[in-house]
Amino acid sequence: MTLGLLAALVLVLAIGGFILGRQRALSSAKGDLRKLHSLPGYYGQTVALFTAVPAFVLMAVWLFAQPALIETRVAKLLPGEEHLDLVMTDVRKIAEGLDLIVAQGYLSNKAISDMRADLSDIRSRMGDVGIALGSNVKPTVFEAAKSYRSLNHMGRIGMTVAVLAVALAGFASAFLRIQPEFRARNVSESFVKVLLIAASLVAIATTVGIVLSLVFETVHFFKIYPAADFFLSLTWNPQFGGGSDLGIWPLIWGTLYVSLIALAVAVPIGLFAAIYLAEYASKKLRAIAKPLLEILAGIPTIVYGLFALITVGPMLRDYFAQPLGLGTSSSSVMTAGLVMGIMIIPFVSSLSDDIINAVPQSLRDGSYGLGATQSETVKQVILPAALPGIVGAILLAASRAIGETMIVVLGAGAAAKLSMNPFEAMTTVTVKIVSQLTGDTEFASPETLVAFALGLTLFVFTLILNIVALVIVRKYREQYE
Amino acid sequence: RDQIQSAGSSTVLPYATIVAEAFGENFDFPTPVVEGGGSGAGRKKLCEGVGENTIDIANSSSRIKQSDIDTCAANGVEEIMEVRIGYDGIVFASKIDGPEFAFTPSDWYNALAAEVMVDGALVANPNKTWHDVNAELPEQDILAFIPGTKHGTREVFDIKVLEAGCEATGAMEAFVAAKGEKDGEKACLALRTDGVSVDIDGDYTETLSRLDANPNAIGVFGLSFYQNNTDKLRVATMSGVVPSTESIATGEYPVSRPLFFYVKKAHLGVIPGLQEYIDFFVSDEMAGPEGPLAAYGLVSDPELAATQEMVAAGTPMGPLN
Amino acid sequence: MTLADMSHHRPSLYTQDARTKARNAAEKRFRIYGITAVTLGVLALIVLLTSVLGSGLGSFRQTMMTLPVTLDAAVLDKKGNRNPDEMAKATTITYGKVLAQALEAVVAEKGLAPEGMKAKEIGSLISKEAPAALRDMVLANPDLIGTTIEFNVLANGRIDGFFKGRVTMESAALDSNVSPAQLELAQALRDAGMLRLAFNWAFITNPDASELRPESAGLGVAILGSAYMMLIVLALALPIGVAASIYLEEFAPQNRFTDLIEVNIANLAAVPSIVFGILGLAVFINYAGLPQSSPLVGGLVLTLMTLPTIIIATRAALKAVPPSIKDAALGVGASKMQTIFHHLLPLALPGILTGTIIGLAQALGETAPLLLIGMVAFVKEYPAAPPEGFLDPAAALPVQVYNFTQRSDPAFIERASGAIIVLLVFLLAMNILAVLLRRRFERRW
Amino acid sequence: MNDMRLTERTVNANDIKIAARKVQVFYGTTHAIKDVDVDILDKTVTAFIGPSGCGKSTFLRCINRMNDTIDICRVEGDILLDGEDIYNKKVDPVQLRARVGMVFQKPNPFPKSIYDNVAYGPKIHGQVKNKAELDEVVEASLRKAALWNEVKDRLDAPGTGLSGGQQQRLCIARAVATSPEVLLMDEPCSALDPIATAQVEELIDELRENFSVVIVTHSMQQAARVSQRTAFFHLGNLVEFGETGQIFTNPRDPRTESYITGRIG
Amino acid sequence: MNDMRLTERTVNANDIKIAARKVQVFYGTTHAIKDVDVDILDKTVTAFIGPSGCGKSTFLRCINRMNDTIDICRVEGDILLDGEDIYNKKVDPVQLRARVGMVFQKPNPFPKSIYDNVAYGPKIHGQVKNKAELDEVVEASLRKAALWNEVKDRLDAPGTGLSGGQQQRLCIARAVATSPEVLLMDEPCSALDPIATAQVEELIDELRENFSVVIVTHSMQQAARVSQRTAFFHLGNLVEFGETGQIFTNPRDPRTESYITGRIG
Ligand SMILES: Nc1ncnc2c1ncn2[C@@H]1O[C@H](COP(=O)(O)OP(=O)(O)OP(=O)(O)O)[C@@H](O)[C@H]1O
Ligand SMILES: Nc1ncnc2c1ncn2[C@@H]1O[C@H](COP(=O)(O)OP(=O)(O)OP(=O)(O)O)[C@@H](O)[C@H]1O
Ligand SMILES: [Mg+2]
Ligand SMILES: [Mg+2]
Ligand SMILES: O=P([O-])([O-])[O-]
Repeated sequence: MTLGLLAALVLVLAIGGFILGRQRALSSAKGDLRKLHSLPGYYGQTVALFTAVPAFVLMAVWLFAQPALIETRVAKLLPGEEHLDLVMTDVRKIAEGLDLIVAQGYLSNKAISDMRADLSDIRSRMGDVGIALGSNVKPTVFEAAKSYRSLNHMGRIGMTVAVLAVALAGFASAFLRIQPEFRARNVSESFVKVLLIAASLVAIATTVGIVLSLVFETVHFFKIYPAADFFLSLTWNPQFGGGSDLGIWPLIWGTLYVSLIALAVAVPIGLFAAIYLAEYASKKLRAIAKPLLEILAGIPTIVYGLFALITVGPMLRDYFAQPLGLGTSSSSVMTAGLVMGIMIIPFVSSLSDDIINAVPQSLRDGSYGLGATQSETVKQVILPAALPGIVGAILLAASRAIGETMIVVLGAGAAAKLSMNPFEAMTTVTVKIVSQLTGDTEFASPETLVAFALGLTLFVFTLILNIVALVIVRKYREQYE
Repeated sequence: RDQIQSAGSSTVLPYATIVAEAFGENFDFPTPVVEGGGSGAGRKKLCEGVGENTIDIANSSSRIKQSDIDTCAANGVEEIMEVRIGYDGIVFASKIDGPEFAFTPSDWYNALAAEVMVDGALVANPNKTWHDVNAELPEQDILAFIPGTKHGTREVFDIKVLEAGCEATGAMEAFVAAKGEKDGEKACLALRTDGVSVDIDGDYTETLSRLDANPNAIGVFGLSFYQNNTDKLRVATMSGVVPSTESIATGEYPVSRPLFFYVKKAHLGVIPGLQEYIDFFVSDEMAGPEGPLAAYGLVSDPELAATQEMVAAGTPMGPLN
Repeated sequence: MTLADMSHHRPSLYTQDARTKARNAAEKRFRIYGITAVTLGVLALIVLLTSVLGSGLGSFRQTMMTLPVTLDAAVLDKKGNRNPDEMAKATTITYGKVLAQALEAVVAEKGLAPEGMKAKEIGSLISKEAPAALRDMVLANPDLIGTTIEFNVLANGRIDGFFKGRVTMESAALDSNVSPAQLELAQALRDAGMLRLAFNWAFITNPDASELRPESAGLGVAILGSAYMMLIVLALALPIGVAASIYLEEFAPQNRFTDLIEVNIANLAAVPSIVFGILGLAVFINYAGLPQSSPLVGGLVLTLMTLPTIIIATRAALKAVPPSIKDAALGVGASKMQTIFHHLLPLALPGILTGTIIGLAQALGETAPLLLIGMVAFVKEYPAAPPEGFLDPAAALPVQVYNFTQRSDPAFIERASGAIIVLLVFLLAMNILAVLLRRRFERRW
Repeated sequence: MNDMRLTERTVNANDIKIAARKVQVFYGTTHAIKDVDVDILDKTVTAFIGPSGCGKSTFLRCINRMNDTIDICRVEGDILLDGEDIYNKKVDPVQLRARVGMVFQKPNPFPKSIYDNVAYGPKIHGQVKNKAELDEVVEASLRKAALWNEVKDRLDAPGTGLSGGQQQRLCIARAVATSPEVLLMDEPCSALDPIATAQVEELIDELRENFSVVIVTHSMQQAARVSQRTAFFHLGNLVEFGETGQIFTNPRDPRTESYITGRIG
Repeated sequence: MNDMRLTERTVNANDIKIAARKVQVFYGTTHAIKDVDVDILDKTVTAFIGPSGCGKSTFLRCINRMNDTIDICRVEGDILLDGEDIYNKKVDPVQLRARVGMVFQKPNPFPKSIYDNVAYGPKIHGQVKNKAELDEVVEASLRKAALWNEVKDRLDAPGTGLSGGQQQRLCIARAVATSPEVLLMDEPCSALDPIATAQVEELIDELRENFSVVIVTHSMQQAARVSQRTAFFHLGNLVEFGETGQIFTNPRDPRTESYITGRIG
């Protein structure tokens, strides 16, 4: 049975469970809802959850554990292999190929168990069914593959039986327990709670995944490039052929500088826009302006980039930088910051608008009643009450600014520099991650691997910033009512 | 999977798409999927292993490195075919309405290097205009958009222009004398950091846009890009030679590099159409001097026939020399 | 100041005292800041949209030519047996010649050719896409061989550019790909009614095309790919994000671990999108063995990327619901779950939707992570219908934009802007639904 | 006073609905309720009186565990409902609250229609079979809360658009709709005019026939009129608890006396 | 009744603080206040009484234009403060509200510290020169609202963490802190115990020496105790308005009579 079919079957069982469970609850109460502990839907839900969730969990665990178990057993058939991992890849592929051969009707299962690697050209046969092998097949490997295949088949059958059994058992145990006194709501709610917890663990899993996928190559990088240089050097100057200076500070500086300018644009504009829309604007204006501003977040960044490059950059250069004697570069931190600021306006404006709108009217009334003007009310009552949400919105905007590449590339250039002059070209960590990773250099060279170290460092860096922000918000948090 | 997958150099990408498109139209196989991402990334993907989940072909604007070959070997990719499809010329161009330029590598070295020779001594680069660099060049501020260090093109620029210029002006000798062989050569590649030389991490369209924003700058482009934008760009000569497919094919124009793709031999005969595709790619119909690739700007390889033979025979590449 | 002091002065309500004036001025300023902020935002939007629309609307119209084409059996079916397998030997190059000759014949017949124009120049007015289209048509219907048909062909991109004002006689004089004579001929053909600008459905339905034929490049594959990815993102990110927020905001005990998750989510939002690409490559492609360039992997990566945005917005919205409402529900004996699902979520919905809109907008326009999982590809074949199609190679709209902007032929610049317009329409369609929902659920208390 | 309570307890042991023993409540470090012992009898109206801020609401919220929702609030001691400890781990606060209903001091209607406000409880507790029955329950509850005439034409209007007193009655109707065994009412008549007050008092009297009612009030008259037993709180302490008549006519504690003779509200 | 008011007006013309003429209020299509004429005298306490939902709060909110904040609310007719129409275009509601303070029916402390709640008004009106003066005003106001003793040790604690009655007194303190000329109080004692009520009533008496106070109350006794003049509203109409003594002892309208004799709250 294929996985999809098995999953569908379990789902059907669960849906059936819902309907039957609900009915059983109703009939057990003789149609009188009052006799039931919970609403009938909860009985249905309980049965459905008992049927589906353990079955799916088992399925997931089985799918995860089976290959590992089988591979350790098969590995015993392959004594003395040097690159066991590599050989196992071949084993897996051959087994897969054998399945395909059977599926396409070239050979029967029996013929396959009689097949021998030294007597037939396995590699070309595999090629026929579209399985590519790097080299010819050794007899031991072929035997291992055959046993891998049969173990796999057994495992698959075992899984099907076990999953269905668990589903049915779950169904039965929940279904039979249905009585008017059965606390179905509590049971199903605990189940839902477990699902909620699982959902929040996705975030943890993502973090773990990110750290893991960065950390190995980072370690690799530090083996071939001294960490001290990376963290302490003030020059960033990668060379194509090696011998680069890869100091992170110019990039961190650029990141901070660009993000700060972007926030300096987006926070006032976004916040004032949010306040205006939530507190002053007519319903109609708000209904139009808010989604319009949200479009700003959806315009592909390349459009902003080109806007920075073609319009904003030369304008800043001709009207500010050159007259002030601050340089002649058309790409500058200022250009990128300004344009990026526009892009992140909706992060501040829309989210803050929702939060401000949620502040209870009674607080506004209280303030107006004392003779406060609307702006005083906003500044002294509403904004403090909405502060945690607004800080969240600003952090989100800052995050977006830190992660942006296109606008920086086109607006601020690609030169890593440590300078205070906002009209100079600089660049950011993120830009360099992208460019070093997708470049033309060898993968195993420090010039490419540095991307991982940059990623990890940025991760830690933003983590610290976020902790600081959390502490600050906790301190100033105001709870209404 | 039933379609061919290739990835890598963005320089080779347009040629590969032209071939893939024609291949899809004229053969019964599905159109191959061609990905960009850069030569390094392409070769890395090629070397991830053998099997359906890995790509068949890596396009590359530079030769494969030993480290790549080692990674490949470690992942079970033992036989790789190296196919050179032609040459890419690198040209220097300015806005169409600006003055004419005739460069030599020394001019570029003296314009962009951090330290240059003045009166027999190494000093920090004092040159402000091209005229300062070479009295025959126009009185125009130096501003150059050169490929960023992630680009294969930069390597060519470094070697064929900067190093050549370094040597010709005698700076190389002074560097080597001061710092020793290795560091001396490296010093040739150090560029001034006062904003006169601007690295471009993006592609040639970005360089072109930057020329729009800075009308008196000089940009570095690929020949094919220039050929598609002759109405906007004025190309400069290098050592007196006008860049063109012909002058590059004959080797007269100095700044060019070969383009390659690398095929995972284990996939031949496994991935349907792979052999046909690579044959088609190097056929005269496609890669010959009259073919669409040349029309687009590829400098056709004078030794194409040998390549065709090698591809047909499926000869894997030997060790790097 | 005591109460008694206050009673002495009774200023008129009609005149404002100095302090009120100052405060009202501050109020006015504040208001103006607000209006200015909104105006600035909208203005920026208008500027960006005008530039996109200005340069992109052209891609929705395309120059076409109608030609009488004689399908000569001697050329197209040498064996003469109308067997498609045999006929397939005639490649697009052959068909290209057939079309070129057809155009030359018409031009000669009507005497339209300007002086000294070479035959080859006439033929290259036709798009390189046309031979393939003709070949497909003939192979699908071998009986056409030997007849003369009226065939619609695309004009070459430079000719198209001429009618859209991108190419001029002056620029053509410098251009190595088109000559002023060709433009004159095109103008003559247009005057003769053989050449026209028509709405360009193909831009929306066609797959991408190579550098040699910008005029036939379309967004079909990219639109499908983006649609598939958005489906996946919506189906995963919204429920997971809301579920996680509910847990963190309403159930999680206040302790270090919860703080850790909270900081962690905020931090995930700050992780550059390319890093999610690294993660996707490592986990979904290398570890789980999902296929490259597939919308499924793209969707999963974008889901992970969008989650923090949705979670942060949802949590803020949940936090903003006054506790008295929670009390009221708990007080009548609703369980915590019921309180959340019946009262808190509906009240928090506007905020959740905002987060979703912004998250999806970001996901829809994201390129960098897709670079690493192989979605930046030249894909000509359409992905199948879901669910199998989730595993087929596909492109995505932002990637297509990115691709178009990298091409050397200037005709692609227009297409890039056109693709951005399609992307914005896509975004708008998603937004409208969310905005309507949001308006329905918005209320003050 | 202590003696009295003890004797009473033995006499009415089977009638005790809620028994609180040594209850202590802390808000963070503030000690809001100190060592309170109270027995609330079945089919009886108990009034809590005492100066503002003395802990009446706090204690009331302990009885149906509404204090669980305040992070910084900590409850110690035992509270037994029908002899079962409501703070026991096994107790589901939801089930508890379905049996012990509450009207809050500040009216807090849901931002829903008037109808939905009242219908919510019966719906989630599955107390009605169909829409018609629900309609009936809603009407009956609104009538009991003396609100029906004012809102019968605008049941679909939002509950938050009502006047203060109307909102308060809506909250009473909402609490009554689920027919709880014990009804906790925190100043239910504070925003009501005399007539509405009288109607609510009638309702309380009616409820007493089957259930127990605890009412917090600042009006001595109201306490005297509706309650059989009265508890007087002062600064977090239960100062005196006994028959209403006795408390008002013959208080044993000087604090009680000075409070009720202070001035009449 | 009309006659009486007319005569009175002529007599005390110079003492009229607020004059309302033909005031109509609509919530959407609901006609909440119908054609009300009222004169509120200076240095007088006026009580508004009437059944719940009759429009007392609505009318009160008209007097300092708090109804401006409700979208669907529309006010017609004239209201004059010291002879000036407060709905005149030239009038700045902010200045108006500084002179006409308000205590709302539902206590609504800001989510700030107790101190900041009270200090808010004086600060925005620039009524204090320095921190010491502000401290003084805050203390004085809290004392007047009979809250000082309870909160003096926790002025930095959030105002939202107070008990219902404490919150109500906090709101009174907040309103008093800005020394308005007219103070509108919507059931200021509804959550207060008798002693606190007495203190607030004392405050009202004290305020009357210089200002005018309008108080909405459901307690006839309270109205009788604190007010000099009483207005009786019914279903949006002003039924009767006159000297408090006269209204309670000798009502002219049968509705007034039946209301005040209904039962005593
Ligand atoms: N925001 C509103 N939207 C719609 N109708 C309202 C609103 N506020 C009050 N009403 C209606 O207007 C009428 C008068 O309400 P108001 O609040 O003035 O009554 P009240 O006299 O203050 O009553 P109470 O003593 O109960 O507070 C009532 O019928 C009420 O339902
Ligand atoms: N959420 C809270 N956080 C901190 N302290 C609180 C909180 N709620 C109440 N308190 C304090 O606990 C004490 C008792 O409050 P409670 O609300 O029980 O008083 P009450 O008797 O109901 O008064 P009232 O008649 O004014 O409503 C008061 O001092 C109050 O300030
Ligand atoms: Mg209370
Ligand atoms: Mg009211
Ligand atoms: O993309 P490239 O590797 O050719 O620079």
